[in-house]
Amino acid sequence: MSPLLALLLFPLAAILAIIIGRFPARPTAGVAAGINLVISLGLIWNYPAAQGGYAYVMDYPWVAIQGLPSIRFHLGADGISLPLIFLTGIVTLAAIAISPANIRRSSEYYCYLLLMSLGAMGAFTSLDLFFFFIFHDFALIATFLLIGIWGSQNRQYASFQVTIYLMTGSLVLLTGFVALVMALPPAERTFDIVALQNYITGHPLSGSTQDIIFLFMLIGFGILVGLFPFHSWAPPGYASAPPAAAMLHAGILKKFAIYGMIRIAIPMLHDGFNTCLPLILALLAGNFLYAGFVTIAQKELPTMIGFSSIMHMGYLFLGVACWNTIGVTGAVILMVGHGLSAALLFGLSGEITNRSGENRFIELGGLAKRAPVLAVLFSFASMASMGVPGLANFAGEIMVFFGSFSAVPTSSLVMLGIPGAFIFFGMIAIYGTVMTAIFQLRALKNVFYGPMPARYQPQTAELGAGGEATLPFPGMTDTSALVEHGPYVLLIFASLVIGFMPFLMIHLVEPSVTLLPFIKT
Amino acid sequence: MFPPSCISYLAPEVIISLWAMALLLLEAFLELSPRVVASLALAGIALTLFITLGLGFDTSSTLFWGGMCRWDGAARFFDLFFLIVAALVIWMGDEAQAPLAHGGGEFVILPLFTTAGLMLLASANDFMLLFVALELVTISFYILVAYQRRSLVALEAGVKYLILGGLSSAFLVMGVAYIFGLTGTTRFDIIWKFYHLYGNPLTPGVSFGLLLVLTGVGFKIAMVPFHSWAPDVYEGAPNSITAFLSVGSKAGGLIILMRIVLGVFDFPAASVVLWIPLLTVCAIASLILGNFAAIPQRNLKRMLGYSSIGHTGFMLVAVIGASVSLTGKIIPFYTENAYGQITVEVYLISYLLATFAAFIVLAVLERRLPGLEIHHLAGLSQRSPLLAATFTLALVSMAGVPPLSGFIAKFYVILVAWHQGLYLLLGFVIFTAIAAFYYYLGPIKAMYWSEPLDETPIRLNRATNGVLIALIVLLIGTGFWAQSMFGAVNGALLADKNAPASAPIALVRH
Amino acid sequence: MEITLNHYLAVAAVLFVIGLMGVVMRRNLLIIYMSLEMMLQAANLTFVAFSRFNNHIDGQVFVFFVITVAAAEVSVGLALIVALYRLKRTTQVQDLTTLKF
Amino acid sequence: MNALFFWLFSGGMIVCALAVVLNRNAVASALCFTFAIVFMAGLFVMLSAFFLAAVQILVTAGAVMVLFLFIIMLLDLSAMEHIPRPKMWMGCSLVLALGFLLIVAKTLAGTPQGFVAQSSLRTPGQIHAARNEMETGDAITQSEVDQRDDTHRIGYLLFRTNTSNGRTSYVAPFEITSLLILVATIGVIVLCKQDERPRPKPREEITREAPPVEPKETSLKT
Amino acid sequence: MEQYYAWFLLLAPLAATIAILLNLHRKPDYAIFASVGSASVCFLVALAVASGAIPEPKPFEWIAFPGWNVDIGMIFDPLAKGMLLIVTGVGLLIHIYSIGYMASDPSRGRFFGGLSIFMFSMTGIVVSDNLIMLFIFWEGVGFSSYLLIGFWYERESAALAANKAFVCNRLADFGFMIGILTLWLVMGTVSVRPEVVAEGYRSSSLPWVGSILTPGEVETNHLPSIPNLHGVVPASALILTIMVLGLFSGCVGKSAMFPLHVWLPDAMEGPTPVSALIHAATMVAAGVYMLCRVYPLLQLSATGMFVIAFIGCFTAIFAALIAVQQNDIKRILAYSTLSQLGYMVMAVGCGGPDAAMFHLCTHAFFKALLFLAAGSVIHALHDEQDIWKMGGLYNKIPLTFVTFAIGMLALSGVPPFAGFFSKDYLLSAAYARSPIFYWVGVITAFLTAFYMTRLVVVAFFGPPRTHAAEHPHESPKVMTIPLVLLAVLSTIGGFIGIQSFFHGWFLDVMHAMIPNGVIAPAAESGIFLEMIIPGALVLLGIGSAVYLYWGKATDPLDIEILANKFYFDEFYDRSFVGGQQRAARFLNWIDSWILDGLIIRGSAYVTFGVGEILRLFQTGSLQGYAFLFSLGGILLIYFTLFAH
Repeated sequence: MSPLLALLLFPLAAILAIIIGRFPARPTAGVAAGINLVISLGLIWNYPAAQGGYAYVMDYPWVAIQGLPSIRFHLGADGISLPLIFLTGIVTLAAIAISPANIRRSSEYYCYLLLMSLGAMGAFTSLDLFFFFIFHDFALIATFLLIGIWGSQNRQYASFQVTIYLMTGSLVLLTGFVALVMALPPAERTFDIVALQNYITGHPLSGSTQDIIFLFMLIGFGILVGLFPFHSWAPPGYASAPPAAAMLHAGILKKFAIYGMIRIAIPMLHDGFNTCLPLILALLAGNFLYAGFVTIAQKELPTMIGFSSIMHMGYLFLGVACWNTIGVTGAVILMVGHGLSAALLFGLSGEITNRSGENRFIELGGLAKRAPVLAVLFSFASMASMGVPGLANFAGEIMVFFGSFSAVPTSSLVMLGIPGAFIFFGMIAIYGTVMTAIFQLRALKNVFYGPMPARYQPQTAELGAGGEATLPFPGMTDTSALVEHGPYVLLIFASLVIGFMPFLMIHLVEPSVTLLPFIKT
Repeated sequence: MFPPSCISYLAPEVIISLWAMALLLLEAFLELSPRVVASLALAGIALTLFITLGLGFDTSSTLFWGGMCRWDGAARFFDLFFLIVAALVIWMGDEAQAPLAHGGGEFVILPLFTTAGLMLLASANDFMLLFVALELVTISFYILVAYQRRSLVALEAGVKYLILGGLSSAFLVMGVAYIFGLTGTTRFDIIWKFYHLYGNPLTPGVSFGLLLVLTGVGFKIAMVPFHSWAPDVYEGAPNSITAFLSVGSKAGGLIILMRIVLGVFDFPAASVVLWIPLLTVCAIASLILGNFAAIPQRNLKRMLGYSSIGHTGFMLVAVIGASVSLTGKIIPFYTENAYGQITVEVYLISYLLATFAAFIVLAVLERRLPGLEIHHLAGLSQRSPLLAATFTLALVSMAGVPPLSGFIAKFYVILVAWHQGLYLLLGFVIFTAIAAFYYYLGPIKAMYWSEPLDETPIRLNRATNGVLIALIVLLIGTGFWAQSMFGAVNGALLADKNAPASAPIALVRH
Repeated sequence: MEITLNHYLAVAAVLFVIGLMGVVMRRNLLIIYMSLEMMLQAANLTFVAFSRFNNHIDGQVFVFFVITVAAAEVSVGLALIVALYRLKRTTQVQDLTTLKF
Repeated sequence: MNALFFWLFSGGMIVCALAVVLNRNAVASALCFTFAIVFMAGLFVMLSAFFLAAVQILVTAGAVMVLFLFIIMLLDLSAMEHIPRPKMWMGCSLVLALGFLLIVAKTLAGTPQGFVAQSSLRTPGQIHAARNEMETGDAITQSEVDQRDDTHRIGYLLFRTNTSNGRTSYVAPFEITSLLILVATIGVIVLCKQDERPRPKPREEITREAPPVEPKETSLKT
Repeated sequence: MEQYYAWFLLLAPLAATIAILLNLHRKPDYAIFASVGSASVCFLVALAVASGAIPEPKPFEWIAFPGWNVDIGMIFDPLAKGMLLIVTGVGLLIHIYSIGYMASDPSRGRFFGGLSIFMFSMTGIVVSDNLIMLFIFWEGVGFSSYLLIGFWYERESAALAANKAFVCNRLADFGFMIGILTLWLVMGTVSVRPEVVAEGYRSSSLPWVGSILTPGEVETNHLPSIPNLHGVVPASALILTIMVLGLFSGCVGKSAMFPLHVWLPDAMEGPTPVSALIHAATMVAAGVYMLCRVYPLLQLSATGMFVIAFIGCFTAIFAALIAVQQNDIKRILAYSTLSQLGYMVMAVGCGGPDAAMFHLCTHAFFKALLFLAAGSVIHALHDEQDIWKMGGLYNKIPLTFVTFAIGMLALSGVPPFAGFFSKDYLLSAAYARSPIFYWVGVITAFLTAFYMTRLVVVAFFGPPRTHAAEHPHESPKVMTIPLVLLAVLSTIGGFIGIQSFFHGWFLDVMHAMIPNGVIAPAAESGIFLEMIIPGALVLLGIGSAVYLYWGKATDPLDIEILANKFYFDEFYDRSFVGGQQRAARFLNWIDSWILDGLIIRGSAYVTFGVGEILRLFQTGSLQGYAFLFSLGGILLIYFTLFAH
């Protein structure tokens, strides 16, 4: 038995309690998420960080058919997955906490949130390709329902698009997994990641096989993460999703793909990775430049945040593509940082939209006067996303930059005559921070600063002192209750801790990253 | 006389037929209510199930009843499968559907005869028995489909099924005639020897006969281009019968197909020239037509009809995978061949669970909703969370989303296809599996997102609740704990005619 | 001129084809059903011919079953058609297009 | 002589069959069909299937076709054949017919005739031994064939119970056929049983109806 | 124990910030106490540091990878000590001044929070011992300036100015980061400690660095020997040039050099103490400080040095020209700041970092003084900033007038005020590099004198031109005392040995790192060039301004291009901002119509369309079904049997 199992059982127990036991949904879900957060912190605390490697392992045969690859229920966590487990815990708690208590059909709602969290948790703790895949996939159905039932504006279209697009990605990915496993000689076939890795380390696959399988995985993971040409599901999806679902998806589930790249695609198919590297770099440049510019053109807050979160995937991909200790560690830390900041941004933008009933920039403005606390929180979120030092994103981004500048060009890059490609794309990534500043500041300005739109100017002159009721955006006034802002403060606090003390994370992550195959220092 | 052991192998079919005849008499003379008849029928099925479970099998071919039947793992598995299907159908016919009018006992007795026919199909070793059993199934289906004879739709469905069924029978008989004429026998094992022991070549005449037979089988499994009855008949037939057609008839066709393709004509000349190109074309056509034409459907039963054509395609991929590899080499029987077989069986199990879950919900709803169009489901989740959840899980399982059993089925189809190098088919499998999401998600949308027009909660009786919950548990359980399904199909293989009599085959490691 | 197996097979095939044509082209359900019956009879002829030329009597057994089964099938089919006629006063297939697309 | 009868019977059969398909009058069709069956029985006799010839005339021509005629008369279908024949379906059926015949022709042209010719076994002795080995149902010597008539042989195959050495017996299908007939009987009763419900509405008003168990209106499919 | 005291430099303002953020922003008086208190603590610690009482604290590891370490540590060398004193000292004075200036603003708690976080970041920059740490605080400074410029966020202009400042800084930091990364590639370290850099330099260079250079350059650039300023480094040493220009790019943003100068005048939307603190004395000086910090590295690229000098020189005269025709009192001061910063940067580029630091210090004194005095004027006139709406103030607010005049004289470079010495020293450094720089500098000095005199004459003399100007009131003590103190510093700043303090240290560092590295020799150009010519031109400037403006009610000069700042704002709006918007809109169009529309939605519609077509086969006609059934069968049979 492994404590990781508890991470899966608590949400499950909460779901059952809500459905069957008719427990009050919100408190039950909150308690389960809180327990998970505490457990994940305990796991990190207990983890032998210095030597890295898998801890809390449990391994149980699941499906064993003679001659077909075996499937095992294999759980384990190392320095790469533990931060993500922690991220899942904290974002789930925040997402549950920011959800309105009186939401309609609340028990279903909280069940689906828990289900998403469970899926993410399962994916990050699984050491078997099969479970890795299925945990992620059933979170998608929960996402579908969450967007569909509690979404806003274009929810029908968005939920269908998100689900079908992502399912497409996951099927492509599944094909890649199957291809990988089937490429091994029959006796060695298994879905167990550790066993696969062990075998492949000794007997690498042939080059062209690796290329094809890697391409499958790249497209599959690329769709799931919103890599450049496969990103168009994300903005409408996130814009329509209820804030909590967007938080969970953008904050956690999307990281599944990067995690998969680190854990599976690149170590096991290193030659394929080397071959595809120019492609990856080109696509991630698309994420920076294309998505960056498109973000600038957005006219609505949630869509803008959706695009910005796509753009930031570029950093993660760049960090992973460097495949050196600095870059990958940076990518892992940035995953956490981006998870926190994306969760914040989506949560807050939902808050703004709900309270003001508006999400178009042109209709908003000057809200800082009415909701100063919200303004401060949103500023923190924006700054985190912009990579202002002191918040987790900066720590990750700077490592990615250093990683990209120190990455040794692979043979494929040298053959293409662009040995300095990493440096060049590192520069593009740095330019990404400028673009982020442009659109985040614009959002901040358009929502919180500047004058209020004329039609919202309070008509105090006519109503006299008792004009309180006619204030614009009646819902906007802060109550400064901790319940309301606590989740955001929690996320910001986590981001600040990592931002101020990145060495905590580095100590946790770096030894495990060093153990990855083929990794360069 | 026949050796006693052979009688015991035939016991399931005999018992269920006798039970059905006894019930007919009892109903006629004691004027039992349909509810009682149904209970008795279920008891008979339970008894048969119990007896069938007690029957063992070994790898050597056990022929009985004058060489007409063969008892092997696959026969046993399919017998059990059909019994479970029959139990669900009978239960649905009585309980979940409208209460039967007095004297409607035939509606629960006829499925017993159908089941007997299907079970005979599962163990058929001779075209003659195959034909007769097939006709028993088909004729009883004519009656069952058109059972609601006051309903024009049901009659129309019945007539369509009748004419097309007759057409397929004619093709089948013609095909059998050619096979008989050119191999000299109708018995499967002798035909197998004709090719394997004497090394005769496959002549065009036999191929012609085989293809005509395939037409008849393709009709049963609703394979394109022999699918055209499926949507119409599914829509018109009573719900329980639609489910029966969709699962029972398809499984019956598949076991015939497997017996012919994998058990008789399994030599490279046949599979490379005939089966693989032919079934590949049919599988691709089924996948595309089934999954794409289902997208614009608004009637749920019709949509499920198209989707069942799509599922035929998925199962055919596994059958092709079980056939031989594209290189034309004979694959050792208990390796790759077996994967395809158990994949088909696992697919059938998951398909059974999902289909019945869906159709029980539809049967319950038919009496309570103005119709079975998608928009009639609006807000079902608020009127009855259980029904909505069951239907959702059924659809999602058919769509192949983990961790439901449908995913496992598709996953192993992909695995087998990749294993055998069927990359083209694999591409279509994935492509159409994606397209399938479009229509599987639609009803879910209606149930969960739309506001109900009628707020009154739908109350279900205890038995329905229990069955639905059991199906939910099974859908999730067999998906998440996939080993359970593989345990169920452990050894459920066609007899290996090359193998000496030996210990039962075990594919599943424990 | 010697009458070979192929002659019989060809005649049976022609009969089969005529039945098929009837199924596709006629609109009266009863005639369609007769045509189906004719297709079965064509198969019977094939069987008997093969049986004779192979010197196997098994084919004749098959024909025996086919005749029996066909009779049973005909009875059910006609009952169905009668039921249809009672309800709708028609036996024309073009009136049976409620279920489509 | 043989050829003459063959052409006579088969020609008559095909002409009658064509008449079945092409005739507008259902009664005439049924009569033509009966004649076709009679011609076929002639062919059966030529193929020395005397028993089947008799069965054919008794069952098919005598019982089945009478049933058909009876139903045709009962339903009074004479008014319905005045609709002109659909040209499209005729064309389609012609395509099918030609296609099928083409296939049969090519198949027959490319196939050695019969099992004997197909097999790699050549001499009569080999064939006999193989048949015995292959446990073919009716493995008897040529002399036995000459001694027994076809009725005997069919009966023997249908009802023999000695199936040691895996010998074939068709008793199982026979039993199942009885089941089948029982089912058909039930079916006919179920489908045609008159109940106390009022006569159906006139034709124009008939819409798709719900199942009889609980009558209610359902929407018309568009 | 005392090794921990230094951390109070950072912790005190940080603690004040956090306290204000969490609670004190609702209680302005406590917030002021916390903020001013923390500034005082900083100043006291800075004094102790300067006197050597507090040693450098032990650095702690912040990021540690093999090959890349970032420590958070402090460096207390003369450069840092001097800068620290100025930053904390001027900062403290401005804090105190703000108490009075902001007294009536209800959200002054937030204002002081912003000041504190600014102090935190600024002291951080000064004491940073490596470039990453410096970059962190550098960004922090940008962030706090964003907060302070946007303090009156309800104003559209303030919010926009804040954004503009941040974005300009970010753009510059893009280059700065590249510079840091390149430096790391070359040196293997990001530390700025001379000994570490020297060590890294000797063992330098990851082997493949040369791969982005052309093959020829790789040969020459393997750095076998240590080059120096005077031409050893070939101009084609691309990577070094990139490094230097990258580092300089940081300075361009922070110190508002051309072409990113546009944010600074707009930043005057913030409250006046902010302008004084950030945009005159400290933050903009950080760029120059950073250049001086990495000065030995800058010399690795002659091209880079030239670019630095050229940009500085150009900015100096360019801004001075614009200042001549501005009418907003704060904007005039802002452009003068730009101009003076240009001087400093030019000095660095010309090899005179000590001169730059010297001028930085004196400029901090008198520019803070000028801004605060201007604030006092604005305060007195109830937020009137247009000098043409002032007039005749010299006897109504005498203390403000006197201090402002001292500041003006110091800025103009009239002896014996501080500006005179520093500017002359700077000009001589420029002359040592190239006479052209010198002459441009001298002309700038003339212009400076001219526009400052114009400002004083128009604002303080002549008749009052508006009602507000007739009845101004002198500011409270809490505002005037800092003015007086700064006036004193501006007066004596030239005599207290700042120049030699820095000069000696720079020589030491250069010798430590680069044995034959040189900085421009001090005051070798002779008294004539150094004193007489600039002095004469300054007097000429003052005289001409007095002549032109004395008693005028409107501007006798009307040079549109200068009044419109050479149309740079418009140019940027049209070209860069507009271009970016157009590109964004174009790509957005592509995204929504081509990628999402055509491909994604298109494939969905194709799917639906195929479904609609396929269902048409299901006509409902039994004959059709039979036909398709048979046709399918026949085709399958035909193709299976005879197709091959």
